[in-house]
Amino acid sequence: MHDMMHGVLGLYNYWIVIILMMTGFYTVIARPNLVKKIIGLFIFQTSVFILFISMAKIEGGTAPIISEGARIYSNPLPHVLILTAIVVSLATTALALALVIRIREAYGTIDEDDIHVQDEAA
Amino acid sequence: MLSAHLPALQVIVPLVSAPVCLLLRNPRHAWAFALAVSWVTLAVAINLAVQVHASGTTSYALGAWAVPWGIEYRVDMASVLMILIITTIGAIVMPYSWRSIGHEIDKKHLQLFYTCYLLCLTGLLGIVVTGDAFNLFVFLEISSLSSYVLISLGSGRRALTAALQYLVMGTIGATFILIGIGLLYMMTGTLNMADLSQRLPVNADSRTIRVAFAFVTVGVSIKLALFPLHLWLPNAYTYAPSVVSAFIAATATKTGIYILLRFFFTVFGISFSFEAMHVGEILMLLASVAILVTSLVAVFQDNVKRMLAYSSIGHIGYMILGIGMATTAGVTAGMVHLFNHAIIKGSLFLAMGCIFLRLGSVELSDMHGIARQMPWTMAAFVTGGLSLIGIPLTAGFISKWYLVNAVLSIGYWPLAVLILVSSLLGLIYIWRVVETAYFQMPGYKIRKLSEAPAALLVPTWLLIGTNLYFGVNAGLVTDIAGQGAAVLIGQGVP
Amino acid sequence: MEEHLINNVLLGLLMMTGFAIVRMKSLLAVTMLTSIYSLLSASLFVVLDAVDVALTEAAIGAGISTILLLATVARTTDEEKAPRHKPLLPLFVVVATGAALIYGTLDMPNYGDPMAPIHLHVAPTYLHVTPEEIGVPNVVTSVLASFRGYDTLGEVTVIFTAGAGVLALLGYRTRRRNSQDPEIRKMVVLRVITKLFFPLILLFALYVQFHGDYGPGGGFQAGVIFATGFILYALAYGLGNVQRIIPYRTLRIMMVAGVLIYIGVGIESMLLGGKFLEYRILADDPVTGQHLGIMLIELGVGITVAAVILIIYYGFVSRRH
Amino acid sequence: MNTETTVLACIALPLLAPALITALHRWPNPRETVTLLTSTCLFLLVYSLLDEVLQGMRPTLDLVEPLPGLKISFEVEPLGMLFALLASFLWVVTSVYSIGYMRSHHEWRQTSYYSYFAVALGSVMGIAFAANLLTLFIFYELLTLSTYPLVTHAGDNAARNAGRMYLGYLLGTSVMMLSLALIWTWALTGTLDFRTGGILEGAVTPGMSGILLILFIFGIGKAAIIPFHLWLPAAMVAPTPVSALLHAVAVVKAGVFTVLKIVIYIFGVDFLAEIPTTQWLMYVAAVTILIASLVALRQDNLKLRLAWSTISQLSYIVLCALLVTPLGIVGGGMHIVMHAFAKITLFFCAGAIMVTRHKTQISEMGGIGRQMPWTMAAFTVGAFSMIGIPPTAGFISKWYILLGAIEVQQMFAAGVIILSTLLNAAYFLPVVYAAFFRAPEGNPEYEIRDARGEAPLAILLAITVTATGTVVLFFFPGLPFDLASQLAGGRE
Repeated sequence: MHDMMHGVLGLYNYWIVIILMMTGFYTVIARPNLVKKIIGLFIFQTSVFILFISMAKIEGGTAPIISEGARIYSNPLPHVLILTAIVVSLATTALALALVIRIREAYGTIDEDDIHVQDEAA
Repeated sequence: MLSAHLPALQVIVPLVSAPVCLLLRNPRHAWAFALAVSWVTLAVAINLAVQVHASGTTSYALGAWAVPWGIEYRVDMASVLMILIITTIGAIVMPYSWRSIGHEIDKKHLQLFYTCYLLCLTGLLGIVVTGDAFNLFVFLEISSLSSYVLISLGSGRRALTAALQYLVMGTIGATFILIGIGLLYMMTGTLNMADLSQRLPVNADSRTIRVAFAFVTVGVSIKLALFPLHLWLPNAYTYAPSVVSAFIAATATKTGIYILLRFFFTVFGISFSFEAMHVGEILMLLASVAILVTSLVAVFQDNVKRMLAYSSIGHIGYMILGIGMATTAGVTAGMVHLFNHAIIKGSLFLAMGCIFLRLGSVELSDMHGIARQMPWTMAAFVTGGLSLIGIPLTAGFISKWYLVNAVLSIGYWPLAVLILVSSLLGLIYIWRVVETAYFQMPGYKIRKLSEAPAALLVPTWLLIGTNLYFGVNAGLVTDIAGQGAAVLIGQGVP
Repeated sequence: MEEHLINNVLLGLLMMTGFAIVRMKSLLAVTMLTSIYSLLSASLFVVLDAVDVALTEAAIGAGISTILLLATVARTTDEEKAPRHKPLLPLFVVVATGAALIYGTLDMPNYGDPMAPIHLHVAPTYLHVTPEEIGVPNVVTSVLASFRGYDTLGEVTVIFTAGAGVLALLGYRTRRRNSQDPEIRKMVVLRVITKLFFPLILLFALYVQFHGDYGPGGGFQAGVIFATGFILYALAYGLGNVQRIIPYRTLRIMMVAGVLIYIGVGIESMLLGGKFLEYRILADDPVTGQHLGIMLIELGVGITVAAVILIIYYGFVSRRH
Repeated sequence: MNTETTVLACIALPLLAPALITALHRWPNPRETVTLLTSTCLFLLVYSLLDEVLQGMRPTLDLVEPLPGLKISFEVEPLGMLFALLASFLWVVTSVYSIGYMRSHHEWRQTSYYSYFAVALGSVMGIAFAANLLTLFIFYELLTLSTYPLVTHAGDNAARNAGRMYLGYLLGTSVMMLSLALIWTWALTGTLDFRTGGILEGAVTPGMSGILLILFIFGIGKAAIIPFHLWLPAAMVAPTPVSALLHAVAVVKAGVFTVLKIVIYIFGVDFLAEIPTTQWLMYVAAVTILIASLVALRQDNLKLRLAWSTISQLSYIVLCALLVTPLGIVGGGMHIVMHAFAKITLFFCAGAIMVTRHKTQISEMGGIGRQMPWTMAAFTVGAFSMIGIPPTAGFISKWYILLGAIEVQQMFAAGVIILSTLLNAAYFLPVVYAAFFRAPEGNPEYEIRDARGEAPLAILLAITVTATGTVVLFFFPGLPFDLASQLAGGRE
């Protein structure tokens, strides 16, 4: 079983994470609904966080909190980076949603295509 | 004592001021405060420039943690050029902002506007001085988020959609950069740029590093609006408040180009970036298309700010063209144009701000005969426009000179022709404005207008003056750019 | 092995949730799925030894982001219209990007490989140095607050920017006392439970704030939890009542104060002759100095985060439907 | 005053005058006094440098260094001296003329007119004294830009369209070709200084230098070589003094002057002779001469006919430059002066007719010589000079050009010149004939009685000076000859 983890199979975790990332990315660029777009962005970013945290993992390690009895700790640095990135993601999402609310108030719709039609007509 | 802390102060001064600005009750105080801060920042920048010029690349360990465990600020001549661009533009648009922004946005938002402006300044400066790849991402986000807010404050609902469009594309770009940095970190275990550049050659021939390179490049290209990833830019520049258009057009995309320079030359190294990845050819191709296509598109715009925005994408193409050559001459040309274009576009957008203040529009169809009522404003626009075209005695000519020289030195003469053709297209779109403003009969509405107030004209003409000064005496800029290019290129050679 | 199993199950669930999010048209349902996605990721982070991140993801992704999304959906529309164009170009871009990334993984070290470069260069030093020089067991905290404390300052600035941005976009309106929905007023159970939980949540926030050196947690998580307590209260008792406890002006000052505390620590260390954010100089003993510095900046982070999240919440909720 | 200051003053004086002119915009008389004083001072300043140049000295001045190794600097050499002397002298005359013309025509925006005029003259001085190609290029562009407001002075649609044409051709050619050639030369040689014997020899293959030569010759749109000539007829919408001084003398002569400078000091006459393209370009110049003359024949508008004539005359000078012989250079240098006096006279006359009789078409000018004998006498002198009939100045320069062509066995060139002389006669003599010998159209009695009289005094004065000059230069061609031959001699 352990051997199977090596070679190509040792990478499948990353591949799934990549599929997750692309799911989010697709939602951002393909969906005209603004809320859906932002959700896509959120999924995209969260999946990137999983990528980072996956690379921090050491087989058999524990959380990087120094304690008696623990030998191997997973890498703390990606954790730190992702803590920051999560905050950035929250900030982006909050700002984006605030913009969406304002857009809805101004246009009466949150559909990109409808907005485009209105802008062209003006 | 202060001189030892200059690299940190460069960022901390605006950083600490941003929250303070939010506390000020009176909007006028907030403005005065932001004005003072932007001038102090310029003073710090000048001192820092002198220091780096005298004693070479300066490093500052934040938290006193040694590299690569802590975050390092690292200022070389390439950073100095950017610092000077950002702080100069910042210091010039601030006096302008009071009358202009006070007219364009709600009074109760003024403190927030100045806070966000200072945050944007902080973010841009943070990107430029940092020597740490992840720290760059954090400050990139500070500058981006604040610029989304600044753009959304523009009058009219289209500012909102422009800001959101920019936000979505910008966040995709930032996430790409984050992925790239993550992969780099994965293969090297470090985030410090200098440390990365030492450890990367060992891993250079790895697929992961190549993908990291691609993601960083694409991510940054979105941020700097490299054709065809520029779609967010025209709306953002068109519908933002005038001051914001001027500030962002002059600084934000330039900072993107700086990030590209850093990653290509400092982190990945010239041989990996340009020989293994062939990014030079790709960039030059995209830049050429950008120069031609966007100049053509600009000719057909009826909104002058949008016209200038398209022109900006073309001029970003000039800079990328220079960088893509990866020769000292080319990179120098790119960096010279970085500076010159900042002051040219800054002044053009400021002139449009003057018109917007009086007229409430920058549509060509509304501007008939406006030069009669606003002669100084239009004279500034014409001078800036001539510089954009590259007429001698203006900064734009110096850029063109360097760029064409660099192109000829590697024998790519068709590119030289391309650059000159696009200058001519520049002549056409600038002249459309000139003819409308000077040769059309002014309507009833225009005849009631008066010239823009001195508070707007003086900063505008200050930038025009800078433009003309560096057209006649370009030594300072070419010197810094040349040294910056030498530092960047030198680092790439093993 | 059971770790792998949980890992795989979680990844599978994430994929299912992700696909469902793409397919579903009801934005309300998608919002809930997003919340689930976030919770699943948080669980995955626990499995991957990233407990601090898990706590944060749960509080932010599953908590605050969901609330904001719900508020937005309530103020806009629930129905997603079908796209007008066939999404061929997006599909192509996504497939190309994904393919590039998968190509990139081919030279990656295997998942969990202890000999990967990432585990050999900088990180080991953090694990070694932290106990002696900083004296806090949670290495994530020591890296976050000290080694890379400047990034965290940037992070606080980002959240501050978001606060300022939402203020500029949505503004704020003060609601009357007891202004909540009459429907909710009738939900006695909710109101009682809220009353019971409110002090507990605040207490927990304080615990997370000051225990971050030893276990998972820190200023950021604490700030979020603190704010969540008030949001819960606002849901049950109306925004007006919360605004009476923490008025907008207080929040504005808090939001500024947190950032200033953080920078103040940095400037103080500069004034004492050190570098910016050099905590060891703050006390006679370097380790005590580190402790003090970390505590202060975590406090600053907590205050700003709590204030900003509440400001954002006020902004979203006080906007008319 | 030392020579350096004098050189600086020559350029700065006209560039600074607009400040004073604008300041005095409310008081027309003092304002025009400023123009008159400036032009007179300028002429005297230029004249004061003449002695030294004739003695073989070369006053120089370094101004600034915009780019490392590239200075904006000035050096007064014989050809530049000739050009500066010519332009500054004719500016004095034109200023007098302008006052008469602008006032009796009740033109608007006179302040800006005089201001831009002064700036244009400053640019001309810069071109004349430029010590390197960069300096020349800068003032060349400045001249284009400062004359644009003069061309579009009327401010109506026609003016705007003409302005488009003007800028499009002049900036287009200079941006596309001249600046490319400039930077290319710099990239090849590392210098842009004007040096006797040229800088390109040895740095570049004849084939590549052929391309460079094409870029230079066509890049100088002001020389109006076909197919880049259409701006000149378009520019005729400008007020007549502008057409007279700028588009018969200053601007177009700046073009051919630049051609001469580049031929002599960048390529070097000897090197140019080795380039195969030279011969080919000579054909282009010859074609320009002939085609422009033929087109001129068909023009009924007097100013347009003069403009087309200018195009053809300019190519005489280009042709001279490309003959690559000392005699040709002398002829070309002298033709700059001779043509200037004659053509400005003709334009002055055209303007006088327009102001006094409100007539622009040749077909309407029957019998006008009887109404305005003095003006039309001057016109005749000018026309004779254009054709090359003694005793007028045009004869002298044509003589040298022919000698030069024969010297190097360019019978083709000689033939073209003779043929074009016939064409000159064909399009000028009918005007003279009609003016004096044909009866006026319409009701002659009424017209003559009602509108008898000459143009205003200021105009007549100017016309008299230039017409006299045209004749005097036939008898005393010493000064231009000395300067031009110094130039040709300096090469060897």
